[in-house]
Amino acid sequence: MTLSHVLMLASALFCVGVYGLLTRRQAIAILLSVELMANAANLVFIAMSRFRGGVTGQVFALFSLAITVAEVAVGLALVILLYRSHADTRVDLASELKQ
Amino acid sequence: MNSHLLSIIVAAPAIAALFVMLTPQTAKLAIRVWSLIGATISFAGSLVAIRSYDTALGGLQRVEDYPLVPSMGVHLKLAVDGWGGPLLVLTGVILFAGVLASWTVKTRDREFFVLLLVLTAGVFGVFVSQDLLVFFLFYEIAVLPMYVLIGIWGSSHKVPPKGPFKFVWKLFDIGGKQYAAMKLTLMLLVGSAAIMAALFVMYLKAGGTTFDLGVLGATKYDRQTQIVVFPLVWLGFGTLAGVFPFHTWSPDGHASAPTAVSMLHAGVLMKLGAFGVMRIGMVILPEGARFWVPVVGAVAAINVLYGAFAAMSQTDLKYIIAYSSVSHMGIVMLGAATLTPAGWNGAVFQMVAHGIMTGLFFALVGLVYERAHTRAILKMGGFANVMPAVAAFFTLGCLSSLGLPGTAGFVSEFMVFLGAWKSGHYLWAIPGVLGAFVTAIYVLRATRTIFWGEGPSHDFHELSDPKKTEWGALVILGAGLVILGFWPRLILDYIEPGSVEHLGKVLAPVATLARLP
Amino acid sequence: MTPPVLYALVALWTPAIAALLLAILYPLRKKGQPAAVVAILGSLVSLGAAITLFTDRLHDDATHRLVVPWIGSGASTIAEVGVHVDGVSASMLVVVTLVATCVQVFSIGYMHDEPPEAYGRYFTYHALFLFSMNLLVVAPNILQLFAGWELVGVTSYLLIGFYFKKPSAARAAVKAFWVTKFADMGLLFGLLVLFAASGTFGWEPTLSPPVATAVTLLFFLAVVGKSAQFPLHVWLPDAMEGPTPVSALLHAATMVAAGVFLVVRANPLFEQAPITRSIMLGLGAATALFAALLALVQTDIKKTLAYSTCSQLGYMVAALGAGSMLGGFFHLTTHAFFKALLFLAAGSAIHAVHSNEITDMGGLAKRMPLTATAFSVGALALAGVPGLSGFFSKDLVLESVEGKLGNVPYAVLMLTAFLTAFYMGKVVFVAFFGKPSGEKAAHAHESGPSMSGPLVVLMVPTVVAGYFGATFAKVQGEPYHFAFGAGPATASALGLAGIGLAYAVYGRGPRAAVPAPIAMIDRVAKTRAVNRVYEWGFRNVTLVLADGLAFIDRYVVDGLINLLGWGAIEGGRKLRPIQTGLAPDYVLAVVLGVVGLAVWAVFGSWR
Amino acid sequence: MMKSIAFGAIAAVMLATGLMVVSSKNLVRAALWLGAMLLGTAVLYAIMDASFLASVQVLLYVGGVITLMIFGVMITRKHEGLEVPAETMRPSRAMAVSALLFLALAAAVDKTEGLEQELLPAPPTTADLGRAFLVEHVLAFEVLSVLLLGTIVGAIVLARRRDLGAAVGLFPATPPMPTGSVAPTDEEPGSKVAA
Repeated sequence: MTLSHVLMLASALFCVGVYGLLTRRQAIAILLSVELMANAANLVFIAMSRFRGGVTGQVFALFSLAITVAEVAVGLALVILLYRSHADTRVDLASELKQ
Repeated sequence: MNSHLLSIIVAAPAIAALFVMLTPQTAKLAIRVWSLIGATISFAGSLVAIRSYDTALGGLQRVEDYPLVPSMGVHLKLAVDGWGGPLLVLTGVILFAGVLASWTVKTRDREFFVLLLVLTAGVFGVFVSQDLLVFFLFYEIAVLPMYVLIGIWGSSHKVPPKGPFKFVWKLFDIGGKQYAAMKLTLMLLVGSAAIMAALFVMYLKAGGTTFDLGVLGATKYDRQTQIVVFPLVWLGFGTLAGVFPFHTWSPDGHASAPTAVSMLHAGVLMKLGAFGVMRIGMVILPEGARFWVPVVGAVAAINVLYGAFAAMSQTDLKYIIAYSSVSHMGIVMLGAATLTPAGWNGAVFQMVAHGIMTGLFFALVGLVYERAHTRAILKMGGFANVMPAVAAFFTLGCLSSLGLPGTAGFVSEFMVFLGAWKSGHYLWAIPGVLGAFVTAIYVLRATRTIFWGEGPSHDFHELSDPKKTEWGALVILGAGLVILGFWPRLILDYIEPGSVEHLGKVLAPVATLARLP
Repeated sequence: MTPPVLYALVALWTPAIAALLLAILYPLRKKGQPAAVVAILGSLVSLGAAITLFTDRLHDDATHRLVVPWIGSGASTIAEVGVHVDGVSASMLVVVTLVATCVQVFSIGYMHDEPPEAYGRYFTYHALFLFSMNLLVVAPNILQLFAGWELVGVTSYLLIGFYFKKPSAARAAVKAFWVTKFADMGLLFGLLVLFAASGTFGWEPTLSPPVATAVTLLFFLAVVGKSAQFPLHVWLPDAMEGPTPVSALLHAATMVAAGVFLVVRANPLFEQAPITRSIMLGLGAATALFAALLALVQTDIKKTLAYSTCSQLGYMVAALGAGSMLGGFFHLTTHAFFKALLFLAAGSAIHAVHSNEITDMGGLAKRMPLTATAFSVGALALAGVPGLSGFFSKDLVLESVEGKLGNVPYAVLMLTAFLTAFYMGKVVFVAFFGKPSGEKAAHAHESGPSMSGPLVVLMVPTVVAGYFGATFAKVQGEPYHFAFGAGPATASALGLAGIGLAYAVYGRGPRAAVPAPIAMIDRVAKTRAVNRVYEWGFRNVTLVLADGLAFIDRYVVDGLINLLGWGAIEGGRKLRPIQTGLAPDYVLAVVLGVVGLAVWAVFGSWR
Repeated sequence: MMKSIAFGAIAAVMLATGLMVVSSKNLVRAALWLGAMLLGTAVLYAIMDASFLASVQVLLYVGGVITLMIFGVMITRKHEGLEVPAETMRPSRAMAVSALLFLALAAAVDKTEGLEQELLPAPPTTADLGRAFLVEHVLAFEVLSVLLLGTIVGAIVLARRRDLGAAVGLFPATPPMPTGSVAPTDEEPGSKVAA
């Protein structure tokens, strides 16, 4: 188990998230994919802290965690709004601002 | 000496705007009274400022200096000099008359007066600020509200085009107020971008510690820099002064703007451009100015004739006046390009004279338009039968615009031509004088078409002479024209030391400067 | 301030005050009659001051001056204004104020039928005119003269266009202004050249010959315009659209003479330019003959007088060109009196008949004896009949021209004297003798005292002014001698012959047949060739140029700007599909970017 | 050695669950798969001696976020199971794109020097973490708390019914609906479905 293994894993997870982002259309499914990617990023932070020393990586991971939580909360609120106005959560339907 | 008069002059319209904003929309009279109070304070203040200016002493007086951004050396430094005083009074007059002339604005009047006052505060600020960045800031404050003022309160498509090219008008919505507002704002902003670039070069090359105009003026920039930067300043400010070929915002903008806005814009704002070219461009970059004056003067000479001829072909009353502004601003730039005391005095005097004259014109045009509901002069005729006072004031404005002795227009034009002749650029004086003749042709033609002849046709039944407040605007401006024409020293005594002082900086390395002429 | 300066200031400023009062006090102007009182009071005071000044001149030949800085102050003064009192300005001041006062009094009756408001406006213009003319006359330098010059131009414009409802009056007013304004560019340029060369606007500086020629030629261009010399005479006949008293004052006696006055005033400059003088002599003589020929064929009494004015101004210009400042100025003076008299008498007749056409008159002498007498006296003076003022001044002109330029101008002016007598005789015989040609003429009656009074007053100088030539010359400080020699005798003989021929042709009244040579001139005149050249130029040069430039401005200069705007909008429209609003597309872009960066980071190091 | 084996196993589980998250048609299942993946991450954290983070991961993510997600899915659950529309990318292409990205990242990782590194002997402790938070990064910590507060308020405001927003003055009241139609409620969403 070396740092490069962890990074490879994180990259792979990130790419899985990207795949989800590219194929999904439901707002919540997109949120799930984003979570996947965020998680991969967090993994890199912690791995760096563990393999390179120092506590900063973990601090960052914690911050990122908190911010992700906030993002999810706001994102879900938006999804609910979207649902309320369109009776649907497919993002490409919310296109009123697009002329 | 250090009173807060200048701050008061600048702040009064802004504070009045605040009060207007706090007035309920329904209190029509209160809105106007607040605006008038703000205008009056500024007007009176500007009169005090010019009366108390010591011409024997010259230089900057009533200096007020407040640090604004100390780390960058930005100061809110206000002071009045020989040029600032008369231009302050001009702005005061036009604002006062403009508020009176727009007494009858109906739609969203509160917002209208707020923007008008904010704009004027910017104009006052430009004329007194002695710090380049603050100067620029006030300049933008003066320019930007125009977009909204024209876009909302303007008028569209009053004289439909004819001929094979009318599809172009449809394509671009030429004559529409949104088009006019957008074009005006975009062109002036491009000009601002050029000014901004020049501003930073001047700031950094001067050491990057201060924007003070005096310090920048004393800085010796190298020749290369000056030659590169001066055109930026000239064209940047020149766009607002209607310098050919960047004048095309002016006819559309002035034609679409509401009365008071046209008055302020053609009357005062265009002067900001010329003032900027002279005060910033020529004084701070003397070598660049000397290098470029042949071009500046030639373009100005083109402006004079070209504007006059283009005006002759218009059938929309507002376009005629707007093109005449282009022509007359050419005289200002021509005077500036002569680099002679007579020319510079003439240029600044022309700023004042043309300001008052065009203010009068636009007030009258607004008045006619409000009553006739058209601006097409070919539909008009015989208006003098029912609105003799309007006809009289219009004729007065015409006479001043063709440079009749006894009106303010003559003094400035004559001094500018004299300066052009004395500066050795004989060729400049010829289009100048010819321009005055062409002006005579088109203004008198317009007067005859609109006012003379049998009584107005039956399409017009609301024509009448001015109402209460409109009288005020017309009388103030008309009297100004005649008084300055007969007694130009009223403001010339202030302009002259300013010109000599500033010109001293431009010509100092070349030769010691003799007094006039 | 010496007394002469004070008189001059009074003469200058009383009409100004009257004008200002009338302009500002709308109620006064609206009432009509009070406006006339104010204006005439101003003129009377001005007249009194002018006469005092003139009599003062008889025993004082010093020049009095009072100037204040106008443009600039102290050391930086460019231009000054003030009053300059010498023989020239004092004499001219008397002429101007006297004629103006007579005309204003005459106008009380003549303009009686106008609505009060127009009446008030009329007198306001008159007061303004008198001020402007006096400003011109007492000018201490050519710049102030120019200021007055332009101001009289404006009052002329306003007065010609007084009946602004009439399209023809509107056109005539604008035309007069355009033509004179065009000519005035010469004066403006002349001032620029003069100031650049000498640093003053005075008429005394000594210039190098080419500069002097240039300056005087430029000034002369203005003179040609103002004094209606060929080919810029076209505005004067049209200017007869104004009320007749206006024609008498502005377009006969005073304003058109301003051009001649300018040359008299600037005589020191013109003395330095012999070339200019020769041109003046030639052009003056040509104009005199040309205008006289045109006067022959007019049937409109005012137009006849207008062409006659052109012709007489040609005499004055010729005299000045011949170097006789006194001849030109004296003829100006006498001409002012008798031409004003003629116009006022014509106005009186027109007022009675309500027509300008002499063919509508006829036999007026019986019903309007005073008017007929006045007109006849004026006509005789104009014809140069011995004993009347015109005789003396015209002889002075002819005498000065004699021997110049191979005697051609002399011969031309002699011929013109004959023609003048002929066409004046024609007007007198057709309009005032014979039988009435219509109802109106048959029932015409003498005008009231306000109109006949000025006629009587003006008849006095018309008759006697010639005998004061010596006095006049003394005031100007010029030598004067008059001898009844061959020249004057020929001229008088030609004048009498002209009158006799006119009686032979037109003695039977309005229905006389038109002689063949005159009919031929008439056909030529009807082509309005000179006017048509200007009209063609205006339509096909000026307006086309204006339309062309406006087109270029709208579609080329502005077109480029619009093209830029169009390009920005179209570009934006083309680029907009990139912004699909779909998250996957943006993700794709980000991914591709990251891949690119990674490739660069990884493989970039191979370089 | 043990850790390496554990890492391998956990990595396989995470990848598998991650793939399930993006491929599952049913959103509830996808959310649950995500929970599983996050749990796997927590285990990985534990392997890397970040015990505090592991517990936070379990509590916050698995306990909070996934629950929230499932709530969200259930509230908005109506058009579940519709086929993937044409606007999104085809799975094959998406796979190619992600594979490309992975290749790029992997190449970057592979090329970078010094990544073949074993675990350090002394991992940072939770006490170190706490000290870092409250000493070095205290300002960021405070800012974060403000952010969270803002998020809570914002989420509430956004998800609230509109007329309630109007009642507290945050949003202008919506104008009354024109004649006849019943004002939309939470249960019956508005009729403004885009065409």
